[in-house]
Amino acid sequence: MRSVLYLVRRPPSRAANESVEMMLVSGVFEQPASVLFMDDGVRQLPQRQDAARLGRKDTTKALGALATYGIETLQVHAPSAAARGIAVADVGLDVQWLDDAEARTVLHAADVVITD
Amino acid sequence: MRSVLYLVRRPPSRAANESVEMMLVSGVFEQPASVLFMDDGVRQLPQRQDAARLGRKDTTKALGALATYGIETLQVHAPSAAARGIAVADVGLDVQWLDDAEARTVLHAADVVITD
Amino acid sequence: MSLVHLVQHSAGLNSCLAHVADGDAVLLFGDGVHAASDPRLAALGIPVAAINEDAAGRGVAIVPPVAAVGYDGFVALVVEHDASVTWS
Amino acid sequence: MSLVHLVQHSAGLNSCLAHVADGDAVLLFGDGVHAASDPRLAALGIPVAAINEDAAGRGVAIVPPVAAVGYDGFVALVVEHDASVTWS
Amino acid sequence: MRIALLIQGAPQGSDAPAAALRFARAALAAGHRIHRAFFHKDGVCIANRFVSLPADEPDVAAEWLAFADRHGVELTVCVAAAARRGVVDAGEAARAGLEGATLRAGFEVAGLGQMIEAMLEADRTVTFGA
Amino acid sequence: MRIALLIQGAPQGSDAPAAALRFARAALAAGHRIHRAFFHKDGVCIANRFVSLPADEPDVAAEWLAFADRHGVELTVCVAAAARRGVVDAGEAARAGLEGATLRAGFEVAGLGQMIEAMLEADRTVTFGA
Repeated sequence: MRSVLYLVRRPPSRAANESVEMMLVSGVFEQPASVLFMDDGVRQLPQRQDAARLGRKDTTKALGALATYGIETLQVHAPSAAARGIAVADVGLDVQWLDDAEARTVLHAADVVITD
Repeated sequence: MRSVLYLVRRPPSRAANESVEMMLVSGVFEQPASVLFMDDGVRQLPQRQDAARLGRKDTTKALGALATYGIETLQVHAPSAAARGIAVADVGLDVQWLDDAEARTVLHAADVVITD
Repeated sequence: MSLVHLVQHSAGLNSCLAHVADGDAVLLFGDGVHAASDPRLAALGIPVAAINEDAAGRGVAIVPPVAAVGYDGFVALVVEHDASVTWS
Repeated sequence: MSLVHLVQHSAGLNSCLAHVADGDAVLLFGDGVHAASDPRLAALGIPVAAINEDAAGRGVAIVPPVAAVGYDGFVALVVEHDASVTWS
Repeated sequence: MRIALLIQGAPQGSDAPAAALRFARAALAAGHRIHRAFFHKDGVCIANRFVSLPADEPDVAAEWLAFADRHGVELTVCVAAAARRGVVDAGEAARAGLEGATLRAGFEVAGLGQMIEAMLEADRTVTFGA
Repeated sequence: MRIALLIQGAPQGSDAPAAALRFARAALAAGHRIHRAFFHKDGVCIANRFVSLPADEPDVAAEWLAFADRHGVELTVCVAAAARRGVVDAGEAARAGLEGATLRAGFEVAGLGQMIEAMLEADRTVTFGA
């Protein structure tokens, strides 16, 4: 079965939640799927977010549900997080931290890459 | 009558054409109005554009009509143009070239600033 | 005339910084709060504020020299300055 | 596996450049053609192309080392590489 | 003061309408008046009555309508921008040869001149971008 | 090769649907097949039948429909994304308590599973972002 990598490069938003919906459906299909957060996409990870105050659903909650749907590999491009002052302790989800070379490898390992 | 400055910071697009529509209507009201192109907004100025090939109206044509509607002051933030390799010769419209200090002055002279 | 610079996206801060003048103020709102930790804000010499609920919603901390304000503070800044410019 | 990097907005180029590998290619399309004059493209060591009609529509010149291609070239790059990544 | 609002972002793609509403509430609380809220570009999408949101997603359009109704604020969408995005009243639809209408009650369509007028009359104008 | 397209940008706000169409034409000309064109996020706005464009603005939706009709390509819009943006068929509208429909003939609504299936079956998948 063709593997898919969801590349998340945009900050939290309603449209970001729609990307998560796609990941969830992908999991239902038992398609090998993983997620890589990069650039402003890492802003979706801090657990302190209180999105209800902004009048939208909390993306982190949906991201937390991904594992339940069979998408267990959440990966973070560490340089993107560092550049935005996001530390390991800020991220409540179970994620793998990748350096540039590892992110490049992950990007080149998927049969399909879907961007947001 | 309150003067308005239209600050154009985005590249050509269909939405950019809608900003130009607003400028045209502004001119009809005989409101003192001027336009300042800055950042990627300067990409709207080169006359070599062939937007029909992209399936959209040519913004430069509409910009050329602004003078007819009483909006005669088109201003360009020169550092933005230089950073994007856009030279005086590329711009067919009659524009004023402003440096940082002049752009700052223009920005602070309007009663209302509308951004795109 | 004085301006309040409304930074709606963090990328807008770059342009904003080149065009501020004495008497102006900067307000970060929406995704603009992501710029709250930008070191250039400290050297700006004019007041900088960020909307606390927009920051909380994004998990962003507001620390000095940036002042945390509510939307009432947003309104006050708009009223106190002659005009506003949105950097989105 | 090899990737074709589809740069749809010029800002996407920054991220793209950090993640290319041997065997990859870069294609600038849509607003991505605005990056055609970026000096970093010359040092990349992999083929870089830009869609000529997207460039013409924006008044952008395509000069070496960037190759001008049509949408047929876009299709060829997608087919020749194992997967595509869009940097928008 | 009288404050005019120009809102250019859609509820799905932007925080603009939600932020503008919070601003409007705060402005009224401080004794100011919202002279007009004008929706332009993608901002007009707020006025599509066929929008149907999941129960757990807030309806910014409904919140704007409740606010406007309570405080007598006019919500205006640009007629040209709206037509391009499929937001039309019965008259606009008929002119385009279509039956029906998609404009949500409580929003009115008008030309950009309404925004220019609001801008001229108001003491302040604030843009909420896409 | 079979190529699946994922289109996330709206005709008004993005060049995505126009670029995707030019890609699709070139793909067919080169002997490939468009397995499905799936519209997600703001991309679904292409399927609003109430869109009414000035005569001098090209209708990308109409061009997509003509292409799809001629070459038997399926144009699918994500049902969830479409509902959020007021693009609904009669059934979806009725479920939301509304009469009428806004979906343009020639587009079909379907769940994201259709896109996942297309991705699994196709040899290549290309995303056209917002």
